[in-house]
Amino acid sequence: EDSVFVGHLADMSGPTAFVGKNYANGVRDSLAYINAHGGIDGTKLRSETIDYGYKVPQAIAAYKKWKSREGMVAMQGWGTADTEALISFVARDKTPVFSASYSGHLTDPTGKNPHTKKPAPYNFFYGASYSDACRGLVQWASDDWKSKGSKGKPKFTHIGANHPFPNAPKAACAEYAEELGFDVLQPVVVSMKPGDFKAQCLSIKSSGSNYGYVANIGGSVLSLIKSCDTVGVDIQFMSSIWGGDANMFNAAGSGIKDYIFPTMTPFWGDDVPGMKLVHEISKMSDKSGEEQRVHHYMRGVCSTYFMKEAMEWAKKNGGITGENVKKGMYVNKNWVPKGLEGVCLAANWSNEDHRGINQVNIYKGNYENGGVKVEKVSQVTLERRDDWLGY
Amino acid sequence: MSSLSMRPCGDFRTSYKQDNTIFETKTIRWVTIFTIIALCFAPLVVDGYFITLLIQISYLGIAALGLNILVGYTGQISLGHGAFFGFGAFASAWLNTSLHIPVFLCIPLAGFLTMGVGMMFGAPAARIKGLYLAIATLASQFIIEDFFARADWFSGGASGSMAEPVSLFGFAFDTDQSFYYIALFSLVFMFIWGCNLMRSRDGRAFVAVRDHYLSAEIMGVKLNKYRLLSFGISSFYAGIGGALYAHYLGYVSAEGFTIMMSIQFLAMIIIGGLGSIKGTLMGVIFMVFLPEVLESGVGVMKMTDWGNIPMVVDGLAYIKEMAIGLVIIGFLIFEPEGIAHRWTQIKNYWKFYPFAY
Amino acid sequence: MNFELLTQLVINGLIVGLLYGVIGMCFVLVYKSTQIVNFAQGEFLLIGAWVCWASLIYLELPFFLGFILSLVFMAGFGVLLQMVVLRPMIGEPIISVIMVTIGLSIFFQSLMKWIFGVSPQSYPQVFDTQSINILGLNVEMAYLMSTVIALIIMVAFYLFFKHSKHGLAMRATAFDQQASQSLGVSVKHVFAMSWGIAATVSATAGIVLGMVNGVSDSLSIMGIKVFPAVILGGLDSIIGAIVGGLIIGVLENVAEFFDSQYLHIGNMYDIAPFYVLLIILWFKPYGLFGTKDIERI
Amino acid sequence: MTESILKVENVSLAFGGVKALTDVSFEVPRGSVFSIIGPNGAGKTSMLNCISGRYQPNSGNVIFNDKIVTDLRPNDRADLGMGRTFQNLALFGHMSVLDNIMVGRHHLLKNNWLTGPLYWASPAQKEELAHRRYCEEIIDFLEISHIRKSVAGTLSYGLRKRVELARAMALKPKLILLDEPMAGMNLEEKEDMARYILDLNEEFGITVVMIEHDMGVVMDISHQVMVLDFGKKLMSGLPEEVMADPHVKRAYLGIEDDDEIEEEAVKEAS
Amino acid sequence: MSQAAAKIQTATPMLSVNNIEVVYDEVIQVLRGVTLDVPEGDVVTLLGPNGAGKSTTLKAISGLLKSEYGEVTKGDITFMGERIDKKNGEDVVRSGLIQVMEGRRIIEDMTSIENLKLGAYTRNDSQINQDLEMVFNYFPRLKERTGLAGYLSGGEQQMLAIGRALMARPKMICLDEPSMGLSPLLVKEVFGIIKKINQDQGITMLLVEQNANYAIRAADYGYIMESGKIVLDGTQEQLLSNEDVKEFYLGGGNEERKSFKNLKSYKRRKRWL
Ligand SMILES: Nc1ncnc2c1ncn2[C@@H]1O[C@H](COP(=O)(O)OP(=O)(O)OP(=O)(O)O)[C@@H](O)[C@H]1O
Ligand SMILES: Nc1ncnc2c1ncn2[C@@H]1O[C@H](COP(=O)(O)OP(=O)(O)OP(=O)(O)O)[C@@H](O)[C@H]1O
Ligand SMILES: [Mg+2]
Ligand SMILES: [Mg+2]
Repeated sequence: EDSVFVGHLADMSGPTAFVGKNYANGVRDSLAYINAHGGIDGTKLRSETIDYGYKVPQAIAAYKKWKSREGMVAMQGWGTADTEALISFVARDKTPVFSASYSGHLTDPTGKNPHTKKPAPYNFFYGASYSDACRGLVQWASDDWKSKGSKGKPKFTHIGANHPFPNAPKAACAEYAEELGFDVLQPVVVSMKPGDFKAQCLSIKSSGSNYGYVANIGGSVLSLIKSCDTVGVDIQFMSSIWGGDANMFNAAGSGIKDYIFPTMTPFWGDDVPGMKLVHEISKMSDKSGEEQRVHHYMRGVCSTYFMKEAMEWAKKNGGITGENVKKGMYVNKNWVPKGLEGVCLAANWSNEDHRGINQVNIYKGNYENGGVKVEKVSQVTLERRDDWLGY
Repeated sequence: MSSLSMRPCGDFRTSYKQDNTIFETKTIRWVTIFTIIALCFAPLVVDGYFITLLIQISYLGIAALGLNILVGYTGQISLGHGAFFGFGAFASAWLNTSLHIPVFLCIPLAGFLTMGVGMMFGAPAARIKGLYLAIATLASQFIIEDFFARADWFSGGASGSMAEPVSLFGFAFDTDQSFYYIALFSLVFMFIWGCNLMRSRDGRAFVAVRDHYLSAEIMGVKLNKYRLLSFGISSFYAGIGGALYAHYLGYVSAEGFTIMMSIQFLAMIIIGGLGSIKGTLMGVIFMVFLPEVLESGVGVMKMTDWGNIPMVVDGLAYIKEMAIGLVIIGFLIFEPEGIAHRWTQIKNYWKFYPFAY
Repeated sequence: MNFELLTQLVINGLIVGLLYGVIGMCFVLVYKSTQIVNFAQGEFLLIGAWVCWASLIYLELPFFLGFILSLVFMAGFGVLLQMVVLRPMIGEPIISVIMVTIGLSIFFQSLMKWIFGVSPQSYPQVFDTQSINILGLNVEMAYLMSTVIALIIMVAFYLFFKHSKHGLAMRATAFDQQASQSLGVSVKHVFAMSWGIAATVSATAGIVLGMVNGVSDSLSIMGIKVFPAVILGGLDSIIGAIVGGLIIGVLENVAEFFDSQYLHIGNMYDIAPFYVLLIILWFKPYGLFGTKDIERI
Repeated sequence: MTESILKVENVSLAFGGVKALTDVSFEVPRGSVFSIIGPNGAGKTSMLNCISGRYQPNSGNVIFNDKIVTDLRPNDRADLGMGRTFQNLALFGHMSVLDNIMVGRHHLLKNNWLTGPLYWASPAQKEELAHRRYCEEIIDFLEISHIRKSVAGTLSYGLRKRVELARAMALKPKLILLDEPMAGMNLEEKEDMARYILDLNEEFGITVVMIEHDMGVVMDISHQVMVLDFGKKLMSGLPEEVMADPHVKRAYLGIEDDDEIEEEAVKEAS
Repeated sequence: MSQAAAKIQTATPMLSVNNIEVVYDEVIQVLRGVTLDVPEGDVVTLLGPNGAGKSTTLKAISGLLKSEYGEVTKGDITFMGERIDKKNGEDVVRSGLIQVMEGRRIIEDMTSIENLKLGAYTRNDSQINQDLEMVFNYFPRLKERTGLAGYLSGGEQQMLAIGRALMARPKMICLDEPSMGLSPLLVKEVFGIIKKINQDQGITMLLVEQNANYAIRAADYGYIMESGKIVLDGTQEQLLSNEDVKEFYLGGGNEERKSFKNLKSYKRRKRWL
């Protein structure tokens, strides 16, 4: 094979563009970089990035186009809506999809867990699932509560819109929080769109909640932080993987006080071996090399590189086809793509369990004289509990 | 709004039956039939991508026709069509998974369920008119959307619900190519249904209500019944379209049926032509192909020098979106009455050719 | 019952509601003079907020200068927009014109993203004290500023519609463009004027919101959020828009109160206004203050 | 069965402060042409609206064919056989003339939104065509066959009035209410219209209630005339009697002197 | 004022319509070469059957065709020496020509006074209130009806429409069927007022009418139009004495007035075309 095709669905203009753009750049630059450096052992990666603006029909059309016109072997996807919509198509077409939707049920390739509606054998993602990340945060919160020496049961609140993405970890996380001895309060619904959330903040305040899981992204989170700051809510915010990054911190400014957020990669400036490669990759779209990428970019890179190595295995073992790439994902254990040591966490996929990553790094952001300082506060490794598979 | 009735010379009608046909002329009739037959062979000729687009046109077209019956023919603007479309999708999936009704029955049943819901939310139409009604339907959009996210038993809540493929006599229509026939059949059926509706009693009553509801009532048309019925029929169409969508994807998620979708449906019928059945189809085709065409445009642009200017490369996504906005605006500025109207004018022009009038 | 919380929520509702009222007024203005439901209203807010933000950050103007500059810019923008896009639509079916505003909204939404990016941004600090305490509730200074501005705008609107011939002309144009034209009313000028005013006033609201919540592309959702307010008051009533705004503002907050304290349904804050809207419309089909259509035959 | 097809008993109607009708009673004999005249704003149209159900009188009753119809919706009155035309044209502007007339058949047709769309597979087609045939007869009768397929909104004023009449006739009414059927017509067209009205009265046996300002027409074709003024019934009687009444002459016709009547009447006629 | 009215007609007429053709919707031709002149200070009437194109002619003159997808495709129109066929409706009004449209077209959701004030939209002087009084002088009953104009009766609306046009202080008014729907008394009144306005203020009038009897008597000159063409024209005396006009427009002709009752014939009457 001279070349194979990889489709890339991105949201750079739609409602999730705020983070979608960073992640998409990571994927796009990686694809370009791989090609510029010999491809998959000589096989070039043809690719096309389509900005589907978070519209499902457009995502499907793009998928079909790639499938029928380009003979796509694997796809880098994006959001919850399109990933879910494509599950059965990709399973039927045997096309592995590496999405940025980390919904728990995508980790169940065989449909073992009773919560899983439909097995997702061809879905992969790099990162802890939303549920797992939230579990990690709760675990941290539990330790935090104890270490502060506070008395009584800590109270936990899920804060987010009533939509698939923010709701994804809601039940799972609440269950675990209860297990850890939290008093789980009624979730507070705030819209995905920014607005004045003082009302919700006031009721959070009056409920006396201690830990709030912020499930939304972008402007909505910003509004929430500002509104709660105004009315003086004393709560420990903990965000989802998409809810804390440099862009958000810059916009929120002084509102950021002990803001907890998870990551699955280091930051741009961190001194880890693999960061050199990431900087090189970044130059694919930023020749000056000056741009500081946020950590979503790194996840895009990791997602692409895991795919790359699976393809390399596939090439050696019968050719780069969807099926072989999927098999390639199961070969390595404690797998870190070459050159990205310290950037991508060690991953383990198996054909029964698609929870590639079960580790969450927990950081804290604080506004200090004109900028936000982040520091690592903890690292949580989650058990691979059977009842958590796909949930 | 041509006041002339124009038919080619030599086309004399000798009975009312001939004069009452759906198609203006024999030629048009044969062209239509031929097109449908040709479409039946499409999967043999064109690739999967194209088939997807045709399927998209089918389910969106059915729903859009419903909206046109409501907006174009009855004159009641609805901003909640996307939600009804979604309701049809969930309803069909729900009927199938929880009541185990075969899918091919679920689709029409979902239509009727949606019809019921549509009439429930259309009930204010008996009292509210015009833009007030439009905003009331906006309220139904949000309320139904909220319901999707909340009603776990019905929609699967946040995790969505699965929809089985259509199967008939043991044959599962689970590939694009086979589902295409279901979609095409539904489209043709629903459009013929629509054409016939508009040339029979209740269809005329809709238009009468739109054009002059006061005098319509005095002519014996039950005003409230028809205002409500048109909501019902429009939701019925939306429900069918939604159900097809669900069984095509195999999965329904609460996220897709937003106000943007409702607006997109409106755009389709306005661009195609309000109160025109063939216009509806044209509008849908237009709106489905527009992003695809622009996407290829972006592809072409990347290959030129322009594709290297960072400002442009970064902005391609936005430029594409902007182009969609611009095309809609430009289209309406130059063709405010929709494609169907321009079509008629072109036809008339050729009939009189070479005489200008 | 937690009365303290309830009071705070009601005050908050009134303050936010006033802002809804101001945005609603712009709607009403455009509707009253052109019969157009402006779906690009939210984008007006967005553009205003971004332009002001840019003038503060890039031009480093003092706030009030930047503010005035943005308003002037928006007035020109409104007029220009009207000239280029909406003027050719004069006399076309209303629904096509409404669709054009939807097209505009798509266009400007993307344009703003292109120019200003998709990350939310904050305004530099404008007031020394960001918020002050009213009856136990912290309220942002920006909201108080908007209250004052809103009141001024309202009075101005009232006088304008009641007493100037342009006000008359706007109403006449809305009713029957051809007839107004036959009386020498320049439909174009009327349209330009109303769009200019609407854009300016919306920008004010956008800037206030930007100061409070930060600017981001989804600010434009406000354009849709005020629909219930406008309809509740009656599409063609300025007073109605204000009252409707206040009602919706309070309603959201009270809904949140009952939701969080008793019902635990979630999302009532966003949805309750729509339920109430349906109920009120059932009893008052033209909103609280809207004028009835004339049904003579 | 009584002699009168329509009885109006003590009808009063007020809009806010404006008293459009005050205690008006009259009877319309079956098979007659009954004219209502009166100055502008006298409440003539309001009277027709009360009869056809557009307005609900504040008090009083409307009895049609011995049935009290005061509380019925307009469409129910149409079912009972009441048709009307309007002062300010109220055609369905975007429909063809033929469809406009077919709407008049609405209450007589049986097909609905389920059977109608099945068209060939249901009795709908047969029914539609049968009624179409009836409409064609009306079209022939009113001589509008050349515009059968035109869009009603683009027709000239006079033709639209004629289409309105056709639409009202399609209802197969026993009583037809005409609101200024000859306004805006020239002599020739008025003559045509007068002929149609007489024909539908005499040949189809439809009772006609007509508002008209053209005294020539009123004098010539009506059997009875009622005069309304400021919402009150001034008088009613034979056309000649009414025309001779000094009050009518002054308040309505604007004639001061007895001698002028003849002369003026001639002039008004055109 | 009356001096102005008495001014002798100038060589060039105030309004001249020169061989215009009008097409609706790019395909429907309605006017096929219409030419007519209106001298300053005169009342000119335009008669013709329904659908002849009278209203279309007036709309072409006052620039209102565009909003109905109509267009003057040929010929020109000059008003006081200025081409106006390409002008917008509002500019035509500003140059002093105003139309009272067919069907009154008052703004129903404004009060009568507001409607009248709207008529004065193009003016900037301070005499508006004075002119309101003038209108109320002509139409006393308008003064009593202070509610929304939509609830006025047909006749009242017609008066309001004429009064509204007067408020613009035009040099010329085009009236489209002003007597439609008016009671005999009012028809008389309205024509009286038209004549009076013409004489008092010297306002030139172009009068489209169905009521030929009154119209010709009120006019100095008349045109008759059929199927988009002018088929006959003449002075008041000429028209009044023309046999065809007498028979088809005035009724009567030489014989007695026909009664409407006895019209049983289906004969197609003579046309000029
Ligand atoms: N819906 C309404 N609301 C308020 N006032 C009304 C309404 N309908 C009619 N009127 C008033 O009632 C009075 C009678 O009106 P109507 O239309 O019946 O008069 P008419 O006799 O038909 O006059 P015309 O000959 O001018 O048509 C008028 O003063 C009118 O303003
Ligand atoms: N907007 C339009 N679109 C298409 N055709 C039109 C339009 N307006 C008028 N017409 C056609 O133009 C012709 C002349 O219409 P016009 O209204 O000028 O007649 P008119 O002489 O004023 O008649 P009437 O005495 O009935 O008012 C008619 O045949 C009519 O059908
Ligand atoms: Mg009347
Ligand atoms: Mg006319």
